[in-house]
Amino acid sequence: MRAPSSGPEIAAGDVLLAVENVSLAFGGVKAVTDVSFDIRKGEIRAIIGPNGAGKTSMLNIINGFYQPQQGRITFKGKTRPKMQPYEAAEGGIGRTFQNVALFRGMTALDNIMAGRTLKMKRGFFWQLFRYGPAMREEVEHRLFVEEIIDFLKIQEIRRTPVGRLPYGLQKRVELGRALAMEPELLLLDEPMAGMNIEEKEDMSRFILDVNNYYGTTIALIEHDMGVVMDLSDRVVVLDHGVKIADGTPDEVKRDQAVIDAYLGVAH
Amino acid sequence: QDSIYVPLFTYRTGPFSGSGIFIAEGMHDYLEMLNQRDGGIGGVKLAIEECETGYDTKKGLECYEAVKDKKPVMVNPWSTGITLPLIPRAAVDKIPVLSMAYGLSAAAIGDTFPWIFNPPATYWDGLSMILSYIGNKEGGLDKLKGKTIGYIYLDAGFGKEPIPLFEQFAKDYGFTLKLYPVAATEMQNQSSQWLNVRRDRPNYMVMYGWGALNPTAIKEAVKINYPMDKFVSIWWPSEDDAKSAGDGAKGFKELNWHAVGANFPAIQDIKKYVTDKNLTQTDKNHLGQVLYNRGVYNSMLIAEAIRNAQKITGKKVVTGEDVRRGLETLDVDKARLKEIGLDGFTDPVKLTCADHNGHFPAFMQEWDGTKWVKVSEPIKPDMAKVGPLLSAAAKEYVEKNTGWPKRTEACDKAS
Amino acid sequence: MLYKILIDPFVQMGAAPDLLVQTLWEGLVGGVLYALIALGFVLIFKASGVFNFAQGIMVVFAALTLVGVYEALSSWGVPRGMLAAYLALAVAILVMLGLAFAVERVMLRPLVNQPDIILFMATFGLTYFLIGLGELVFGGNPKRMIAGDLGLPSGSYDIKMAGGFVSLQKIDIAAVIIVSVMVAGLGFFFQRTRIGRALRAVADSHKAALSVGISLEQIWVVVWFAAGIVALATGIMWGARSEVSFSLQIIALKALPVLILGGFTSIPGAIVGGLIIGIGEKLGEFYWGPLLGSGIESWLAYFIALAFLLFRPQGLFGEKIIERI
Amino acid sequence: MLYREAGQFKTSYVADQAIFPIRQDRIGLALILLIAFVVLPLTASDFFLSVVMVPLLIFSLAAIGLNILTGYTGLLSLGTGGFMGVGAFACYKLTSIFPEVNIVIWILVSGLFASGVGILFGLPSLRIKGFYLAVATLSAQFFLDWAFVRLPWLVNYNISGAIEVPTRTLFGIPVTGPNATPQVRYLVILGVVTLLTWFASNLVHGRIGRSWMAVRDMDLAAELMGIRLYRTKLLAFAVSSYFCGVAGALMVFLWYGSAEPGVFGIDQSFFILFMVIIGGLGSLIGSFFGAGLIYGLPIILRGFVNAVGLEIAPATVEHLTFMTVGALIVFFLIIEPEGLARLWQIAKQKLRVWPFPY
Amino acid sequence: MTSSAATASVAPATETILALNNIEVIYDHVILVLKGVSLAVPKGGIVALLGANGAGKTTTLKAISNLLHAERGEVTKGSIVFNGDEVQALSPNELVRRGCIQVMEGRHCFGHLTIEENLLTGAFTRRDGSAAIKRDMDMVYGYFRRLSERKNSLAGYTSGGEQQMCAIGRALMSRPKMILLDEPSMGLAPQIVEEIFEIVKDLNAKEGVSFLLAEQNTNMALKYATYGYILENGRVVMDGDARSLSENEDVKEFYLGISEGRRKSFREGKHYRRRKRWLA
Ligand SMILES: Nc1ncnc2c1ncn2[C@@H]1O[C@H](COP(=O)(O)OP(=O)(O)OP(=O)(O)O)[C@@H](O)[C@H]1O
Ligand SMILES: Nc1ncnc2c1ncn2[C@@H]1O[C@H](COP(=O)(O)OP(=O)(O)OP(=O)(O)O)[C@@H](O)[C@H]1O
Ligand SMILES: [Mg+2]
Ligand SMILES: [Mg+2]
Repeated sequence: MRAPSSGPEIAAGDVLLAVENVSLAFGGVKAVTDVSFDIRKGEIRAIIGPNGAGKTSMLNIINGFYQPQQGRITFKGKTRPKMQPYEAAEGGIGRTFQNVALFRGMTALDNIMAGRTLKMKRGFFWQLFRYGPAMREEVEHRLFVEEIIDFLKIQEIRRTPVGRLPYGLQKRVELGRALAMEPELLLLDEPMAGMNIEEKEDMSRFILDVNNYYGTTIALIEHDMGVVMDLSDRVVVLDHGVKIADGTPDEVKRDQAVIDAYLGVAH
Repeated sequence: QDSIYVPLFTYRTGPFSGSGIFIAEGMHDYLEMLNQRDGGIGGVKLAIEECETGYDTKKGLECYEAVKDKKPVMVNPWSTGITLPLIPRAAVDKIPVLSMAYGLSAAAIGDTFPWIFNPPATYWDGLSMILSYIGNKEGGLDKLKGKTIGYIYLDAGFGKEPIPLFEQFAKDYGFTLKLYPVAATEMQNQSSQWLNVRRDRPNYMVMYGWGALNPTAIKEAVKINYPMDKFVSIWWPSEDDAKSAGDGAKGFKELNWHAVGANFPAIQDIKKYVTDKNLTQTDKNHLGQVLYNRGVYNSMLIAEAIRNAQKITGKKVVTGEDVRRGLETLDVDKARLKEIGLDGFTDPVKLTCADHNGHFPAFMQEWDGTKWVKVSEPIKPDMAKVGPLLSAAAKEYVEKNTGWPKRTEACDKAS
Repeated sequence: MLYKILIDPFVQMGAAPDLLVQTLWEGLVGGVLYALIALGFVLIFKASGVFNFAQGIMVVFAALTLVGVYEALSSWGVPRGMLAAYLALAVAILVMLGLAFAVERVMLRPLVNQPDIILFMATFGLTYFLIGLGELVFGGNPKRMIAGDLGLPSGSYDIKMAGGFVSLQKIDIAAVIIVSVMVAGLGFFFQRTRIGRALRAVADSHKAALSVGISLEQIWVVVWFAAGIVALATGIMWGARSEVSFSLQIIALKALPVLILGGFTSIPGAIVGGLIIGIGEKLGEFYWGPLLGSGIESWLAYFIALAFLLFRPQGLFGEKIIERI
Repeated sequence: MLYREAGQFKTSYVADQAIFPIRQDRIGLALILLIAFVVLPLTASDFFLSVVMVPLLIFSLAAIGLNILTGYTGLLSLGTGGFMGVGAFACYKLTSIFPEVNIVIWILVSGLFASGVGILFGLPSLRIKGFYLAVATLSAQFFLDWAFVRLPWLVNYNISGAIEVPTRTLFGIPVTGPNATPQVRYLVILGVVTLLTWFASNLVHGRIGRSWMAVRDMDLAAELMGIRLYRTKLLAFAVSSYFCGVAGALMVFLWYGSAEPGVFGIDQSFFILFMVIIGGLGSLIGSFFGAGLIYGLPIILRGFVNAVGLEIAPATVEHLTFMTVGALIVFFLIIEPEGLARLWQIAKQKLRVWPFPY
Repeated sequence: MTSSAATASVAPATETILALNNIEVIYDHVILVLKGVSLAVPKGGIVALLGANGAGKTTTLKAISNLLHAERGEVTKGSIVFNGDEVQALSPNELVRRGCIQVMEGRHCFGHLTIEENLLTGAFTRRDGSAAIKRDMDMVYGYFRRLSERKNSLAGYTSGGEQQMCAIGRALMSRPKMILLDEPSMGLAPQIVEEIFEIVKDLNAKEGVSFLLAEQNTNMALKYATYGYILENGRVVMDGDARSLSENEDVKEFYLGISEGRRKSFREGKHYRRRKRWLA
């Protein structure tokens, strides 16, 4: 796999994405209230909090699916009040979803290939003939996708329609699809829900590898504290839409507000 | 054993089966009666075969392909949509098309359309007869000046065809023409059209309707208290159409060219040889109804054309080519009508090579609440107006269909 | 031209208020009758998420059964009149019940939890079947609706106004009343009862509904039966306006814009949608139609519906389209 | 054992990306094409060609068109009939204005007009979804219906109000009009359908097809992956309408020979939609199967009754046909809701594991 | 908290409420998923069903509640007996009426119904009057406070965890005798996970409700269950009472993430692992 490219160079450790004073409410429900935090290039940033705290909404804001009512987002040095989903995608934000959002009617291979759509440029005419440049392009991207498939160890299910896969594998395919976008920032929404320890270990391995080898920045939502504490560099904690803590795993773990709102007992 | 193959395209199913059933019954029963009573025509049995079209062009074409190879002596498509594609094929396949008072009006011009026949009158003839009836009631067509005539029609080729002629009449006689098109999907829902009628208050209403358009229109007319005796239709409404509006429909008029009722020897023979012997699916009290009799009329033309073809060619088993000649020299005069038991049923029919229609007169019949009653003498179509239109239409057809073949078929002398 | 579009129609309205009132009335009646057809669709859609293509043929089938049985009864010696008519009505209702059972058993049960479009397709199969069966049993010729024998009034009230008159057909008034009562009743039944909630649950997800123990079988029979009754009422009303024949199924299409405008799942939506479409298309056809050569009614309804949808993509009363990820 | 991919290794992704990766499939396809292009025209009867094959191919093409929109992109359309009409009328106008240009070219060009109209009526598709989108296509359908009747210019002011197909030739052989033999018409249609099916297959197997399916399966996720919904949907409308338009032109020019506007009515739209559903949404081969079942089945049933020589009135045959077709549709859906194409796949799968049950 | 397992096994596990006998399940006529699974749940017992992704846990539960049919799957061999009745002969709603309800994996709330309406549909089969239903609803709100805050929102708009709570609450509303829980802890905050297991324990102890738990959180599951089955590749590869399972070395390694006596960090995951010996 190649390292992600494009866009202004941001050195590791610099702020890749900053969220400032963002608020979002649905009718009476305040999903996110005045939250600010940043994600630095190359880190694994966890977002945790009790159910309904606004974590998923936060990711949705970051990649443009929800438009915040207040606040600003700075991504790769560019500040804007809101983003369009395709701008986010073109800018290099990839994403997996809490409720698996795969293209159910397509095979695993096609799903991941679909992740390459943005990178494929051959026009309608060539597609019509599926020949020459179109075919070359197809093969070139197929090679890339095969690398991902090997990496995620999902070779056997390449041709299976994803709707029929067990939940855990669906999550893995979804990760593959996000990786196919060669994102600079990868948003993972509960990637390990519904997995057993063994699978969580595998998944952790994948996440770390992506992070280590390709330098992909990762924002991770997860309820398994073991995973969060082990993997993440910094953790932001939300509760009822409000940020209640932000810091290294160890700091957060000992924060009384976090213990009260979320952890219940000290871990 | 030899027989003459007569396919009948019928539509006893589908949204228009209400008319189709009667017509199919009349057509079938008359021919079957000939088979039973006379052993066919000229001693040759008729092989009658129905093909169900459901009034659907697709199925109609399927029927055509299915019968084509069995050497039919003619086809009766019974739908304008099916007739149109058959017009160019007739000459190629050597199968004459009899589209009785429907289809392409211009087909009346025998020189251009040697294989197509549409007696006894075209829709244009129909309109001119309706207007001359109206003129007559008003005391002369020129009395129409300043009056308004409404035209309610099915918004399709059939309903639109008379409009140019209608407009010309309006110009010539100084009346105002109001158009009320009804889309095929809106046939049962005509209240806006009739609201418009209420607003425009036309002195007369003319209708070219089909299927559910007719009963709905009659009901709506009753609803707005439109004077029924000023409501005149082309020849398609049936007894049921009028009946459904109840007493209010009394006085509704339509054009027709043959009698209603079963008091004709031929129809009695149908009863005796066919219906009473259960050789048909026909419901007995359909005999004599206007569309049943129309089917009988159609079959009478078929039978006479075959008989005529046998006479000209001397062959017993005739082909499509022979029957085309038979049709061109068809001459069913009063004596012949009497012979075949249809005395007083209709006026004589005579076709020529040049005129495949005849433009025969029709009369007006009125609904008296239970049945149709003839209320006028035969009315002649206004050939001065219709004639030029026909030749122009035929000419145009040829121009647009580049490569349309010149007539090569020789013209027989009437026998 | 602008004058003709923007001003002239209103001048006309002012000049002949009786016609305006009449147009509105016709629109109202038309709308109510559209709503009745739409109601049949809504019931089934609400209960199973199935778009029932067969509703149109069910209308024909129900009406044919009513009239056919009536004829049969009179040929067996039951005198024509109220008695025979109501006997026939009872039989027709039973037939619709039987149909509901058969549909549930043969078609819906094996297709539980299939995508909507598949069930839609199945109702197309049902349509074909019912067309064949109806024609086989009752014949294809049009029949007269026995409106009089059913006790529906005929004639009209003519009200004088502003130099003209407004004519209110008694049967139309009856239609408005009957439909209102039916809608209110069904609305109450499906909105306020336990069954109502279950229906919405089923429409949301067959699978989840099964898992919480909702009896799809029972619900489907109830709903298809209700739709059958609505079809019967539709058949009577539209049959009385024109005739009972297979071409009646064409008007079922008119329910589509109504349905879409009102929202597929809403009983009040069917009514409001019906009224908007009914009145809108009558006014449009009457006052603006002549500018385009009339007959625009055939598509006007769809454009009206489309215009509304652009502002409310789920229809006026439809359930929110949940977009969440 | 006959049907297996075992032992067939692909050494390049080009081979693996091929549309028929299994050798037996490729041989099968070649055989089918051979039969279609050579054997049938030589042996089949005129009736079979013009009543069965010609319509089947045309309907299949229209079904592929609709399948691209509804099956692959998930946008329900009830305007197919109208779009076919646009193609037919466009072709008629083109060939009357420029009679010297080859008719096959005009048939292929006429689809572009349908595309244009399709895009126009596809515009609401970003905001309106699911069954609700049907209203946009329905308004297209009814508006076009009305326009076809109301614009006499479209039929060159023919008094019949219908398209009257003139005779046109290809290399001197008539392909339209009464003198075109069923064989010629069939071959021309087959050529067009094969070419367009190949195009369709290329499109759906590549980037464009994947974005269509992505939009169908989960439009929100697709959007977040950078697929522009609007463009993708409109492209689907355009391509789909193109196919329908060409099918419409073929239908009128090489099958009916003349057509009243009524043949492009809403019935036609439903008819084709049903072919797509029963054949299999999102499957090209399913479009052929669907056309076969919905159009072909009644013909087979009627033929069957005739062949057996049962003494039943034709109307009754028709009623029974309707009932049987209806029942069979439900039956097929029950045994395989995903359509005949899926049934076909399962059959292949069974063949693959044969002689073991799974 | 550690004592809980002991309390649950107080109920005499003699009578079985649910028994699966060597069942085989095929999807789509061709995909063989369960290859002869047998298990039993004693009346008043909590039984855990463990296993990796795709082992067939969900399929087993669906087979029990007769929902396979809706996914084009079928039980081709074996029998399932619930409370003396052959399950195959009962419709899903009849099963619910008789007290066997499933909480489906992946939430499956009715998106267009509010949370409260969702809970009410859970009581569909009940006939004991609205007062009793109201009481149970309050109980559910008591368990899940977050739900009572959101009770008037459409379920489709609520967060993943809220939906999960809603699905569980909905099942409780039917007053079941036996609950089939598929991944109850998925997507829930740690606090809530514990709460859920407490509820399980509670209902089991107080009302004698039996449970069959398909759960990935092996740790939790074995803590609360009395008995466990481990499913791999459509077969039961191991079973035993919960304590003995959690002491098994393989289970420790593969399902509890403990090796060499301590919890591994997720950072330590290896690319290559020891193969499970029963897969050989
Ligand atoms: N589109 C929406 N409309 C209405 N309410 C919404 C919408 N999206 C989210 N919410 C509400 O906002 C709140 C935060 O939801 P969100 O999905 O962000 O929670 P979360 O932190 O991801 O929780 P979980 O851990 O359970 O997934 C919830 O109460 C949810 O019901
Ligand atoms: N509808 C279906 N059609 C075909 N195959 C299916 C279907 N549902 C499940 N399967 C297959 O059955 C096997 C078992 O799936 P199941 O969902 O029962 O696993 P599971 O143990 O619940 O896994 P997970 O822990 O991921 O939920 C999987 O291999 C899956 O691919
Ligand atoms: Mg979330
Ligand atoms: Mg599972």
